[in-house]
Amino acid sequence: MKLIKAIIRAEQLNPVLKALFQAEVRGLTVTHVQGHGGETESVETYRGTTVKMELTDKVMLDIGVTEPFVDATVEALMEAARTGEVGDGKIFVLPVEKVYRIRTGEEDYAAVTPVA
Amino acid sequence: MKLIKAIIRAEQLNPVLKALFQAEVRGLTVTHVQGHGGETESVETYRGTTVKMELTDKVMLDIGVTEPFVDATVEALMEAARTGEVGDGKIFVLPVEKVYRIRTGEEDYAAVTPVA
Amino acid sequence: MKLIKAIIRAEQLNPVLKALFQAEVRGLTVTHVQGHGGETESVETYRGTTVKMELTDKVMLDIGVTEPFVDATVEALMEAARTGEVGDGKIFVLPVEKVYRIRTGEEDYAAVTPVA
Amino acid sequence: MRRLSLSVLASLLFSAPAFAQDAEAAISGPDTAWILVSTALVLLMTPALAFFYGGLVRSKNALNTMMMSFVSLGVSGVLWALFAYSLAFGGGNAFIGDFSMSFLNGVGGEANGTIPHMLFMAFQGTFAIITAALISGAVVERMRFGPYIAFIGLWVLLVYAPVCHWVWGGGWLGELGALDFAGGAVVHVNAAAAAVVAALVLGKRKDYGRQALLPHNVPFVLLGAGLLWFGWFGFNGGSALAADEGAALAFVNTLLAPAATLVVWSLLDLFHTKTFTAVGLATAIVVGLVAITPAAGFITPMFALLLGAIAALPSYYIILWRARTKFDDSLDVFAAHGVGGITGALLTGIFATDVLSGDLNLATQFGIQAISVLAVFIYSGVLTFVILKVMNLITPIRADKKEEGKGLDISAHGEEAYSSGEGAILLLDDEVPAKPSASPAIVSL
Amino acid sequence: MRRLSLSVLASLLFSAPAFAQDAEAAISGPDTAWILVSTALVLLMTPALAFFYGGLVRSKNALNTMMMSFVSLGVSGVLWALFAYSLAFGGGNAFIGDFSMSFLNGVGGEANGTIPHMLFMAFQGTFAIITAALISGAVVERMRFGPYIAFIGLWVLLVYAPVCHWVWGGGWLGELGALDFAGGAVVHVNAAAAAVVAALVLGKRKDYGRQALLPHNVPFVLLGAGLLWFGWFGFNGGSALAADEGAALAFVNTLLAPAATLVVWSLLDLFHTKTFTAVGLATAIVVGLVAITPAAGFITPMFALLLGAIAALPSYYIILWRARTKFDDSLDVFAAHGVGGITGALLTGIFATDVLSGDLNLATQFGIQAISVLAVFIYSGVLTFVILKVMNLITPIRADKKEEGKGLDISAHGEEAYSSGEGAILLLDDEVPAKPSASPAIVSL
Amino acid sequence: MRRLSLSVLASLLFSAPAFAQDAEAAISGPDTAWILVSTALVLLMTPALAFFYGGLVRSKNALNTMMMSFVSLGVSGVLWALFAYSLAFGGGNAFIGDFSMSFLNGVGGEANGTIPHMLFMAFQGTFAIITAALISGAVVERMRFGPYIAFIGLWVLLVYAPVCHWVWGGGWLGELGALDFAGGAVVHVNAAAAAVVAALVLGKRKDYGRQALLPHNVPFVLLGAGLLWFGWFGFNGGSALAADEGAALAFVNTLLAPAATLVVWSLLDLFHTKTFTAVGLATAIVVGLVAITPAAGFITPMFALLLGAIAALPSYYIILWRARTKFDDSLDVFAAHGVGGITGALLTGIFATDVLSGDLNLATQFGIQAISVLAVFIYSGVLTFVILKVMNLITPIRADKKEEGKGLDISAHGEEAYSSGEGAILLLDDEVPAKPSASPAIVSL
Ligand SMILES: Nc1ncnc2c1ncn2[C@@H]1O[C@H](COP(=O)(O)OP(=O)(O)O)[C@@H](O)[C@H]1O
Ligand SMILES: Nc1ncnc2c1ncn2[C@@H]1O[C@H](COP(=O)(O)OP(=O)(O)O)[C@@H](O)[C@H]1O
Ligand SMILES: Nc1ncnc2c1ncn2[C@@H]1O[C@H](COP(=O)(O)OP(=O)(O)O)[C@@H](O)[C@H]1O
Repeated sequence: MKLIKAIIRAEQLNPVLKALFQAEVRGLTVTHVQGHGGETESVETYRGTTVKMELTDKVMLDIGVTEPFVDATVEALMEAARTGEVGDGKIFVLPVEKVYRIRTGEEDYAAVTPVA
Repeated sequence: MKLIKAIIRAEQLNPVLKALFQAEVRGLTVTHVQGHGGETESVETYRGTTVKMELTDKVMLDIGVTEPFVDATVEALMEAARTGEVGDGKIFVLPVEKVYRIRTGEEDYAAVTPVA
Repeated sequence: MKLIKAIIRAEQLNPVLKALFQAEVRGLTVTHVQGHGGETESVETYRGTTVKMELTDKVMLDIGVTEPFVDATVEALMEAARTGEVGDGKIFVLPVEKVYRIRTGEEDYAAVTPVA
Repeated sequence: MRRLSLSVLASLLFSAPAFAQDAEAAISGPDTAWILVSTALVLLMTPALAFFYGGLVRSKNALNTMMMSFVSLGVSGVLWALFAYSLAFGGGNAFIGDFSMSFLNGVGGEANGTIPHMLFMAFQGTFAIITAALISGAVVERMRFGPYIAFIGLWVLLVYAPVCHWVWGGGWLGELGALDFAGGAVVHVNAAAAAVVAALVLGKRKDYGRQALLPHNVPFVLLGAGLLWFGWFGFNGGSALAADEGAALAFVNTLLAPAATLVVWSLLDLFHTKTFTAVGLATAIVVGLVAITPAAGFITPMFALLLGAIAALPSYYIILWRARTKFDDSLDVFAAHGVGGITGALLTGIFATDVLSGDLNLATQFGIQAISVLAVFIYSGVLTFVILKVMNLITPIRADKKEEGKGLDISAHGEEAYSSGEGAILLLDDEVPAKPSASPAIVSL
Repeated sequence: MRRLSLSVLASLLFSAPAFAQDAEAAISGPDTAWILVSTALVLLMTPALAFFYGGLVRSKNALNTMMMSFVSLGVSGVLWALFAYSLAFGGGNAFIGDFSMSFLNGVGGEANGTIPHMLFMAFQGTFAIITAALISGAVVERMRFGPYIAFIGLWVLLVYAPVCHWVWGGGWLGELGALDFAGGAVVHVNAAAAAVVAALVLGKRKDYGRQALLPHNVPFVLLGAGLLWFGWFGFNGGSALAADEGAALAFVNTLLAPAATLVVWSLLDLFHTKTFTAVGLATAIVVGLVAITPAAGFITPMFALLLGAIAALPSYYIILWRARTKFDDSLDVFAAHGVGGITGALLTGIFATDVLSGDLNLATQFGIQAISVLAVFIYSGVLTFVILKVMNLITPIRADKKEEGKGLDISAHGEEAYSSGEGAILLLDDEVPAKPSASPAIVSL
Repeated sequence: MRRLSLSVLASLLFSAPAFAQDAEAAISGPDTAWILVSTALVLLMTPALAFFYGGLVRSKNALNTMMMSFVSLGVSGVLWALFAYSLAFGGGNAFIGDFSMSFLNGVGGEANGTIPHMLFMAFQGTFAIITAALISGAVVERMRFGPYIAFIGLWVLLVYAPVCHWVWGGGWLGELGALDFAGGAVVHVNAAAAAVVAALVLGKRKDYGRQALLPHNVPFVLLGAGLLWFGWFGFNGGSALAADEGAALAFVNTLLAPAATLVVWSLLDLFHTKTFTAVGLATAIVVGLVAITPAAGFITPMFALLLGAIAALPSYYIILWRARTKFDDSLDVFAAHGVGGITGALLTGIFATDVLSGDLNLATQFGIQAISVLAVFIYSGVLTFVILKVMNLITPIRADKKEEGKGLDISAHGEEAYSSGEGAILLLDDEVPAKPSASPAIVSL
């Protein structure tokens, strides 16, 4: 089992979801995050106070998948999240030791069956 | 050391916290997330535009625990987060290589002592 | 490759960002979270209903770094996030199996080059 | 009735508004100007209430709560013009008016007092609208919206109109000498009795007493309180129906009483919670406004200060007590409007200038005030019970557990109050499910 | 003209306000009081509109959308006083006024009707302000802000002022006998025509039709609707220019028509979406208010109810249809103000008391109403087209793709509507980049 | 004094309001109607200010900031009726009134000018309320709430009442001929001087100058600005105390001056930041309103435009400068109200119609205006300093570092402005800690 952690542009979330569903990946969790990378920062001014915004709104996906699905998931993400401009984001693949489905207590493979 | 990542229903957070505290798990971090799984989507309409909401509000817990506490933590989570309906969520157990307590610089076991 | 997950005080975010940039760590992702640890809880009252707030606002950083950068990153975090009061937070170092840069498809080392 | 009203409708629709020459003579420009403004001010109170209530609930029910106020602008407004105004102010008997002015028959530009009759009708209509909306505070986060609409419609016709008739329309309470300047009994006790019964009939929210149900947006509560105060100047000041010293008196009292309530409430808060709560302050403003409502034109400003200060106590402690019980009057309509209204109505019987000067007998007047409060409370409570129980036979009035868990914004309105659009997939025409509830569960991991 | 106006300016600046003795005789206190209030109420409508519109867009464009309304308070307000009032109400000819009252020359405290002339000017000015702001609903989330400001400035001078002159300033439509009590054609059809053209010239938002573009804050939409209704009492009631039965009639109709629209709209919503939407209810209120605007002082209250009820239908279905097309009139200015205004203007020609009584010929009046709507729509549409196209030759009027993606709050205003301050690094003076756009991209992983 | 006032209280409480027959003769309906409305409008300005200020702070201090305005409605309102009105408008001497009207003794329905005396009292009371609240902008995010309440109470009695007496209550500045139509000196310079001193006495926020302290909700700032403008029509227009040309003039100027300020400010913004900021626009509205306040009834509309345009400059640059200093006047009360008020007061001495016509000598009048501003600034500053320093001997007036870090909403009010309820554990009665601060730290990992 792996946990795929992808940080993508907020505006790419909908196409990414669509791509994942087509790749039969149906379970995932989405978090609003803010990222710092190579993007141009924006400068804002509030009553004479000038600030540089270091962080840009992004969306992070946590997707638990069984090994056979890792590549398909990464590919779907890469395809649908890419715009080609700086700031498209990163994908991290982390090892997972155990997975449980809370509703049934099923473990590992069974806990994410439809995906694998 | 393990990092337990649990995605649960937002409305189960309070019972889950209570169960964890009873299991002597006192340190944890909570994130608002939105999940997609087997739940029925809701349909919304805004001035003639109909949309399907793919994501449901969930809560994600990140809990760093020492090995001996893993099972107790997972059990507490399973018990308190379960409603039996689709959408109860998942638990992932990830390996951790190192933990630091920022305040003291303590490492690993010591960094989370009261838990282990 | 490692993923460094640090939970820090929200008000320390700006100094931490500064310290990380000085340590040449330029890519990172920030999430608003709420933590429970050893801090004093606050009591709130709404029209005769008294509640105890178990959670305190925190900020979580996810930083993907190559091995040689792990120590520098942890040090920068420890230094800049510490206030010495209970509640300074924790750092977790997780193993990472693979990293991709979405924009280019580069992998691993290359995906985070400027960092390593 | 059906036949009658249709012919009335016809005659109304096809006749010019009756701006009789001699009637115009009696219309006063300044009074008209002030009541025009007052009517607009009272109308604003309903959106204000939407924010006061809406801020107090959880965000998943924010729209539903606000809609419960907003929809009264339509339902109660239309019904008022069609029937309820006539039932309240038509001749009739001691208990109810008649249908003589249904469909605004004969309600034209001619003078009623010193203002155009139709303006008087509109001014009173805004009272009906807000009174119905007040009840919603007791049923938020669990009542189904369709039945709620039906309920307030029936309630305006069967409860508000007659009670209004009793006191202001020539009915028995007015005859008896009950003093109710701007609606302590008619509006506040009336709505509160309905609220109590509705809360009991619906039962408590599933999370009530088990989870902390916190206000999702306290600034909205303050916004509501601020706008309510602003609008209340029309409510009380306008009830003088003239731009004269009487209006000034009612107005000044509407400024001073809540100010005093606010101060006393803050001290109670400090004593009990060691802090000054914002929700408390907003509540205090409303309680002070409610309490001064029946008294506004009858007592001196110094007594208004005193009345406002006193009124803080019972409402404050009732809220403390209520929160510890199983009685889920969710937004404390009883404590604020019921207790506040009763306190005000009773103190009116003591502090009224005519009572103090001996023109009215204290014991008698106090008794009359007590009767008026009691009568309104019982009538409104009983009728509300009957309406809700009968409705419940036809269709469930309470949302099911799942809807309640998800929040009524999505289930009753198909909307979210605050939305980022993420994860929202645009549906093309052919993809729109015939019925939202029919969309099949997608099986996933 | 330049020379003239400067000398006018000089004479104005150095002469005392003209409070002629005999003029005072004709000023009515009550009428003045009511129009003072009405003017304040209409002014409030522009901030109200900012919230109505601002809540409907995505949060990254919330400030930009609100600013489009707020800035009209400055731009249109100043231009009105300097030139547009004179162009609208100065003698001139059948098509446009003149510069005789530029720089408020001769606009002092003397009576105009029964109120001070300068108050009449201010009352009318608040109409110009809101009308220009209404257009913004069609161009939000993509128009550059500088060109937007220039556009509304030109539009007030070249479109609003003449059209206002046609109907109320002694121009040809007024002469023809067009009935437009408070601005169905002048305000709503006029703004809607400009909106349609502006939406077409700008093109649709890049995400339109591909992503779900959801309202970021529906409570703000409701707040806007509530305050708009409140302000509209000044809009319609004040258009009687007196505190009399005429004002009362306009006022009462402004209460009843939207109430009826709200009820019918909710039923349509229930039928089509199985729910009662809050955005729908807010829209219904505005549609009802728009529709009653031209008719407010001319029809009886029962007809106002009827008109409000009828008006729900065309606007409701136009919105349903519009959302399925590629015509990105983003906040449905055409459906609400165009269709609502046309419905109201045409029904005025049928329901007006003078028509029903036979004093006016139905066919003729209906024809005149149709002509007025058509003339205004065409003139406004064509002029808007010309202004925008000419402007586009000088500078792009549409934000580039990147700005649109990021949201206009940051690119046009350098601000975010809601901000936690996290990740915001304070810049010291020497660190402030000369031009925001010039800050070099920091190369990172 | 104690004894006196108690007997006064007794006599007040037990006598009917004095509606003398002959007094009534002098009361004007239209004037009363307009001042009723104006008073309501000015009252609304305090909630409006709560939103203007509340939106500008960080969300952890949002409620605290709003409460600083709201609590003035209670504290200043009650004190005004009890003592301050008499101190301001009672006979007394050139420097202060007396206690003759304490507890509203003799303040009844009889005419004061052409309106009921008690209405005049209420109208003036709403000025006291907002003036005290204005000061809070300088001390937000760090002043303890209890001491804040005590401070504004003392300030209303010891500073506002006498200064008001100087100018409007028959005191020396009025005698001298100072022109202050609606409170440039009495309200704005007065509050700003207190703000400057309070900011200096409290010291800067711990994060000031080190972190970016951004407005958490700019739409609230715009809402506040919109409602302030709306309310200000009552502030300035009502200060004519009649519904006549004078009111119309003040009203029209209150429309035009801020419009001009807004335009000039936007241009300055464009020049300095390449964008049009929303916070800037909201600030401009307030500055324009402040600047026209002393002049509203004394200058022609064209001069109001000019004055508004000029007033943008000093305030704009003072804000730019202030943000670079260590002077943490957090919400720029000095720049907006101090500088704006001074600009307005001085320009009144130049642009006043009586000056331009030669009825008043320019040099003299300008000198008088300067003296009035200076005297008010010094008196208010010195007294504020003394009050705060004395208070600080009794109890710390500044929140400690921990409270400031956590935000004052939780520490001073035990509430959060926006809350999801997650992680909030309901406490049963026996679990509620006796004192929040006493809850023992739970030791955890
Ligand atoms: N080392 C990293 N660890 C965690 N998140 C990162 C890292 N580098 C980048 N990110 C995330 O990815 C986003 C885009 O990264 P960036 O380097 O700007 O894009 P690109 O890969 O196109 O060069 C950032 O805003 C941040 O959220
Ligand atoms: N593979 C996954 N990776 C990450 N999160 C998941 C995954 N599957 C489910 N989730 C999370 O768990 C929630 C519930 O999952 P779901 O499959 O609907 O429940 P159940 O386990 O009861 O069948 C989802 O909303 C999502 O947040
Ligand atoms: N075991 C844990 N797992 C995950 N997060 C933790 C854990 N322990 C603490 N935290 C996070 O760190 C924050 C501070 O922890 P705490 O134990 O109070 O501080 P300290 O390390 O100073 O004793 C908490 O609010 C929580 O967000």
